[in-house]
Amino acid sequence: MSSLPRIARALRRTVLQAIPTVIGIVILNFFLLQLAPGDAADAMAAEAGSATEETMAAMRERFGLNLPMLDQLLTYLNNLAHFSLGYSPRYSMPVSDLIGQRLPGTLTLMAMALAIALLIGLTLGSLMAAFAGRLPDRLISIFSLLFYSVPGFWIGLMLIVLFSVTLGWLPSGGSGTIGSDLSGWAGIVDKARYMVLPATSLALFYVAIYARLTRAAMLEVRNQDFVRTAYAKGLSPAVVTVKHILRNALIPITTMAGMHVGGMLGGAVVVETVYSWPGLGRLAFEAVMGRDYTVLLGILLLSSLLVILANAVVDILQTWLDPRIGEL
Amino acid sequence: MSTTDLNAPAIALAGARQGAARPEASALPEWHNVRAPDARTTLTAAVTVPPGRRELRIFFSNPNALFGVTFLSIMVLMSIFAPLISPGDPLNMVTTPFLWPGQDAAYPLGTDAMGRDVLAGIVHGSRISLFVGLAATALGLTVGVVVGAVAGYFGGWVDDVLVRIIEIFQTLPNFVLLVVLVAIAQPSALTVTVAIAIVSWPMVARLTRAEFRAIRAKDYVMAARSLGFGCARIIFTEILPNALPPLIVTASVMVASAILMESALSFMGLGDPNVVSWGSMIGSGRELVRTAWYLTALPGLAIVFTVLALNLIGDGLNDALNPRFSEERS
Amino acid sequence: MNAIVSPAAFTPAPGNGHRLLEVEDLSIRFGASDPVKRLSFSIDRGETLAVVGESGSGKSLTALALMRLLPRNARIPNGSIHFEGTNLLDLKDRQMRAVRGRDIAMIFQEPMTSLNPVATIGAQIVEVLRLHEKLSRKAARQRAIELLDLVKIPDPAQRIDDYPHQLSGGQRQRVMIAIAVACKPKLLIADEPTTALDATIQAQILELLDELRRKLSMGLLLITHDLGLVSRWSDRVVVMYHGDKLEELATADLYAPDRHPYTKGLTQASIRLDEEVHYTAQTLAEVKVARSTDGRNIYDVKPPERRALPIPATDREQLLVVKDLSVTYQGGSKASKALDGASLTLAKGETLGIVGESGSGKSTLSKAIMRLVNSQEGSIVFQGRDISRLGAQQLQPVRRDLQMIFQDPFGSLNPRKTIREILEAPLVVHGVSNAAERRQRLAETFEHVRLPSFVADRYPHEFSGGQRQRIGIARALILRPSLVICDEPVSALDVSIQAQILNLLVELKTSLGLSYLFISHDLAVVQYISDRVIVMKDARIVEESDHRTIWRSPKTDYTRALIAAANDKGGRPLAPRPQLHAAAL
Amino acid sequence: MTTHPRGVLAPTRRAFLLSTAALALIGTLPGVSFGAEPVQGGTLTVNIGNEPPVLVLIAHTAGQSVYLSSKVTEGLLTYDFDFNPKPLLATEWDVAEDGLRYHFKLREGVKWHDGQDFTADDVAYSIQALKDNHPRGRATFAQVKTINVLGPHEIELLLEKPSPFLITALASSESPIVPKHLYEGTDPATNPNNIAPVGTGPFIFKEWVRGSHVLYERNPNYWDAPKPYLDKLVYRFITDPAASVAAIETGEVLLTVGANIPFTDIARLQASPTLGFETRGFGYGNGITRAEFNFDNKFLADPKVRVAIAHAVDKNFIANTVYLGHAKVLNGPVNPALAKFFTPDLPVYEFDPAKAEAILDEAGYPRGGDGTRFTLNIDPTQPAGAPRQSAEYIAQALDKVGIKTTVRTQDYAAFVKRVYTDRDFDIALEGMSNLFDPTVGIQRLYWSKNFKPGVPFSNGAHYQSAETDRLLEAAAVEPDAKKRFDLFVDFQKQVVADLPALDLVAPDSFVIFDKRVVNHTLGAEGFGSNGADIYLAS
Repeated sequence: MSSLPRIARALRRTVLQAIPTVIGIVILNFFLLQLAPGDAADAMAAEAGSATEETMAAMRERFGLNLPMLDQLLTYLNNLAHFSLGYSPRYSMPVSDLIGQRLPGTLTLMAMALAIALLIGLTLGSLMAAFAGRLPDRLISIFSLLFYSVPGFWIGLMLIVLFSVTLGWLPSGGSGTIGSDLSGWAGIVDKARYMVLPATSLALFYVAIYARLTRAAMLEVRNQDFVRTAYAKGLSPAVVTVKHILRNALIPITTMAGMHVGGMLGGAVVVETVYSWPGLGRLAFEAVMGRDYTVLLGILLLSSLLVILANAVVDILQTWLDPRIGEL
Repeated sequence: MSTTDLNAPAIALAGARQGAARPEASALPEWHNVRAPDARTTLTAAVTVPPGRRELRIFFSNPNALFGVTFLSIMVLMSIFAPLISPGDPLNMVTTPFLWPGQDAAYPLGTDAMGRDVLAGIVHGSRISLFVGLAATALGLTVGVVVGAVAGYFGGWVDDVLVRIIEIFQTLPNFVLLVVLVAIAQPSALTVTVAIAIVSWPMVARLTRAEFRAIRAKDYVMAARSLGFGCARIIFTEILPNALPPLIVTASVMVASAILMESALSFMGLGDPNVVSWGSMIGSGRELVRTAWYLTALPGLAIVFTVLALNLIGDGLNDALNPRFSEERS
Repeated sequence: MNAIVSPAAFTPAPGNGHRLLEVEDLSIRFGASDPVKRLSFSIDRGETLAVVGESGSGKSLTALALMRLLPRNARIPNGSIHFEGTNLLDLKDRQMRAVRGRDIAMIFQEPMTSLNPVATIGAQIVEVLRLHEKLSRKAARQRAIELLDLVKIPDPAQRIDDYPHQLSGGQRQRVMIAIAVACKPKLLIADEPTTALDATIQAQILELLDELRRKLSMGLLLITHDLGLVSRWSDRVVVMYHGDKLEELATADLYAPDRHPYTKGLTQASIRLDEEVHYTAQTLAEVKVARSTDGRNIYDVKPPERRALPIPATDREQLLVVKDLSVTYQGGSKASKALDGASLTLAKGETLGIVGESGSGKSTLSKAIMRLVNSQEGSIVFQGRDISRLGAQQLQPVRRDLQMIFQDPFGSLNPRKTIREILEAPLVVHGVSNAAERRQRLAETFEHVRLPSFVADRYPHEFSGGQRQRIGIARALILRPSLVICDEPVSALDVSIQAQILNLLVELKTSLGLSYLFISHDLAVVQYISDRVIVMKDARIVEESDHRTIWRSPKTDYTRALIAAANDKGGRPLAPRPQLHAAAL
Repeated sequence: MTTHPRGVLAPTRRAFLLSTAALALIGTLPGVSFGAEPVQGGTLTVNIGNEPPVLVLIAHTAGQSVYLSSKVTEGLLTYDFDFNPKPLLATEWDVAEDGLRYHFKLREGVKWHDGQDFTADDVAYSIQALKDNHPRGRATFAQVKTINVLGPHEIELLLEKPSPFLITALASSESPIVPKHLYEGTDPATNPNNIAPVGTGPFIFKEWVRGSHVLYERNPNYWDAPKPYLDKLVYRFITDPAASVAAIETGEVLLTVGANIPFTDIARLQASPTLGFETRGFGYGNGITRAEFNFDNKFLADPKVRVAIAHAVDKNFIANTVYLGHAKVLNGPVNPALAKFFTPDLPVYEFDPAKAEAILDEAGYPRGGDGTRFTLNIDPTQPAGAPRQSAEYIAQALDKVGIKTTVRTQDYAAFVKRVYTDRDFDIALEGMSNLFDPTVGIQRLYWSKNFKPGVPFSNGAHYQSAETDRLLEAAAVEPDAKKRFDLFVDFQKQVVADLPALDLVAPDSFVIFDKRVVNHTLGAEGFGSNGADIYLAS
């Protein structure tokens, strides 16, 4: 049986489930944000440091804040229905453009962080499983938990002090050498240099999670009957681990990794602040502070789509990893 | 792994421990299916310990868990006796600012930018940090368990609706939601606590729901239904006690995450200004991280060790609670 | 009643010169306990040796020890395992790996979990061929197809790329066998190979194993708890109890008079379809093992007792009348019918047996009657009242009269509650608010199920399976119901325990005037306990008859097939077993 | 100087003299080149902390935009450190004796970055747009009755009443001249040019990557060739204080202005031989920190309570501990940096908690059983940093005299809503800019007619004083500098006596720069100038 129909089914299911979620998010957040004290005009006036009655009124009109709340919601939903995320008067540009500018940066950062976290996590987790219950297991466990327990901004700042200020190896912030026209390999190297520290800061928190998950999954799978079957065939422990245990153990880990995509966007707020990384997390924070609802709603919508997309990717990955999925 | 469909890191961490190896002392064979019918007879029939004793023994034979309990006990004692250890308001500006640790014997951990005693801050801060951690967890756990239990037990459209709601909360980036909530409610220890609870309940709900769905199909729940037990009775006396072990493990990790979230909020300037918490100490010391790093490092260490202790306790609980019950539930 | 002290002195019969495996003085140790103690036995080429024992006898551990696949925390403090003259315990890990899968192969109990779910069956067979036979990818695949053909998987060239979940349980076990015999091992260990399978499949699998044994001239070590299997498929039998080997004997002698009392008890306690025993005529034999003061086991058999109970009249007052009952499960987008227009009646005092293989709808029927699942069509008239549409409130008084005993004694008791709590809760729910009365009812029920009342404050995990099942029965009886639905009440129990529980159920029925709806996949059990029998297949009732007619003149092919399978596996050896002749693959 | 004369194309005598005077002045200043030859080329990376909302300040006043707007979009004039005007797009100007007519001759041969000619029509349009849309321009140009284009490069403004501050309001960042052909018929506030500007300035807008940076490139056709010297100008937005410091130290940014640099790091950075500090050039800011009292609070409505509070708070503690000495203690509402209007001659409420307690006792607010007289809230404008620390200090200081004070923090938008719309506050701890003139920057806070709930940075105290109103209104239209100064001195005395707000400190502002960066601060605009003179010394 080909896996394509299964994947298609999984995707359709995901999309169908996503629609009410997305609508729910829009409505919930819309009213939630209405509860926040102050509006975009207040925030912009605060930022500007001066205002008059006329400018306040003009701003409220531009933001549509003078309309009844329900009208604002309907306008927004109407925009959405026409595949528009609306316009941010604060940034003087369409929200979709604004998000579009930041999306690639955020996505690469998240992807890199996830890759680093998975790489280190899988390695540590496999080691822990191999030494389960013994000293190395406990030590690695504490070691990984330390990274989990240290506040992310502190790690971030310390990495800057060490690698940028003291050693001068890596840039302290930003996402690339500005104004340089590097392309090809040099361009990639440049981007990578800027990404190492923020991605590592973001990843360290998740290392503990993946390490522990890997350990648990490996131990779980290690005791499964089919592993015994594999040993009974006369396979060596290495072959059994690679061919039989690892692939099965990856299944819960991919689930978790998919789940973290949404969480990383939130966690990125702090990291992006520390590294002045032009990402969505920071934009979301600024949108909250600026009461720029269209932008915030846009980001929340996007992040929910991102989560849904990540789930779909995980589904596909798991369909490939585990032939049982999607059969029913 | 009933918990793999969880979103939040905290719970993930708890989830990651599901199915961990059995303690080495156990005499159980490792293969799952080495059993003929009635196999467990011989394994357990002779054991006549009341439940709990065995778990405690396993728990306290784990050095990591023991360390966690010891450290946390010290922290709790410190928070209880804070007014005795360090009398007076820790926010008081008592002496010269920027005394380094050890510089003045009266202020062994030094003073901050405003001349406040760092030791007093850490001692009193334990109250708020632990309070926020425990209260947010208690609240999140209560809401999450109720929602998860209702969704998992009743299924059908109730489940559909609740799962949608859970999903909405889970899809939102946690920290962004937290910031929005605190921005709405204005930062205070109480609002921060409630906000953290609001972002953490969905994970609990999901976990509870998964456990309830699994346990609901057990014969003893069938038996309870066939005996005419009411829904509340089945939920609270039949299912919940059996769903507790993973929830207990999760709770210890949730306390840790709540403390971390509080500190991150303080970092972003959204902490309660009228009380000292470890997070707020870090928040106010963060600008000085280059010149007076001890101002962030000391409360940071308090957080790290407390979070570590809680996680180690979670680990230990998992080892102690899981094996037998994973078997009972299998 | 005769009781002797074990272990019985026994000298193995001298070998025939083709000794394949020689186990001597083997012990296995976990921590402080030895689940296998000083075990010795041997297997010759081409021979089938059965190791028989109930749970905890150590038979499966023995099998794993032969493969050196014991769990990490197990040790072998003494003994040797000589395979073709080499002590396997002396081999290095690398050398042992070369033995596994090539010289000694093994089949496990659970076909559902013994195959890697994420690899195709072909890949899993090819793997072992490439490892030991060093075949090319292509050649290995070709051989894998041949092997699948050999184990009678239809259309092997097609199925080779299937994943395990696409196969039925029986097919998966065939694949396991294909993997095991791929390298023509000299010894094949089959650990409860058919326990998890339906009766009709069991016979086929054993047939296949026996055929392969002959074709490949393998030694076969058959590990099982099922005496029926042993008598049909083995040459010699080793009987184990609690890590001790009690005796070794030729299969033909299994039913001879001078056996170890435990063996005797086991053979008497197990019911066979062709013996046509009925509860009205006799009780079942019970094996009892007690521990003497010096720590040794004392074995005791309580032989069957004759009796003459009346067969309840079926034309008396109808307690339960089910008409055209249908249940449809709404699983996502598609609906599946789990029960399709079932109709039955049950008179007061009657036991109605329901047989059928897994998935035939037996359990759904029982749950629908219990109102644990909702039925979409039809009616359930219980005590003259249609209960199929009652709400929870109206159902409450009905539940008192309608109770259920569950299959798995490990899953049916809340592990977090004491026995007292488990048994008193129903009384509280049904309004017995007087504590003294509850205590009294509890004591009474304990007496009914033959449990000492001092166990009331213990937790379920402190009890054995048989004891737990008694507690389950007590819970069903404490409300003094008139109809008890028994859903596979003995299928998770060892033979000796099964007999005890069945005897108890019969006793309770007569003394308390109960009616039973008795569900089981085991025809012999149903034959023993039922007054009337219903056969189910694919969510439908296909046949109904009284307890004698249905076995003697079954009306449908399906029933006939069920009976044949049951007899096939469980009968005394009717003809001499085919003798060994070496045949190449 | 000989090869690249600083003069204009066709300098009038007066303008020439002015610029020479300016040159002479500049030549005596430290940190500024004299004799050294400006170097062409190089990239200057600047950290301005928060990201600006727009790049052209035609309808906005955002602080961060000042450093970007002026580089592309120039104004009519530029100023020396004493706010003496110098030519920019206007080459000649004069103001009528009665202060009711302003006449400008505009620079010829200037082209917009898109190739169009710069003319008087652009100026006329821009001033009208500022009058209609700019939050401060509405006040600055309020008296402008007519704008007459007298020729392609000549324009006059006719005023209703004198606006003595108008001539100082024509800097690039305060009153930018925008291309009419791109704005006409649109809403200036939302015109796309605001985020991708076309101007006349020395730098051409290249790109704005939101959240990351703005990139400007050298305008090769700048009217003041061979300026500008820099090839590229990069603005970065590093919000985290520690990261800002790291960026300076690593040399990733060569100049930091307006970013949040922890005071503790300043001492360390000052020790660096490669870094320079500039505290001048904030003539358009002149921020002060003040605690504003809500007169609608029954306790604070009592002048004695306000006086008691003034005695209870040690401003030196705030200056020395919170600002680590990088602030000057204030006795009145005017920042000493706004030298033209500053007077040291004001009454002082000396720090004396005992006196404060005595006043409170006498005013009828005795300490209760728990030692508390009454309770108040204090809301700092920012939830972190100096404002919050100051608020925490004041809360403690007031606690000591028996006024139980709670600090409430919130984000900026919530603060603005709380104080100016909901008026749900007792003491608001604010940072306020004096700006370039008291009529523009100070009057709004004290004028009773500017008590406008809903309008941020208005008279939040709800302070009403006929005398104060009179002084402010008179000063606003007084063309004579001396008379005007006297009016403002009287005004200062009045509000110090009335205490609608307790003025605390004037924090120092800094430009932290790599010493290779030359000519970044040449006048009152500081780095808010057009930046044509900046070069990187090799």
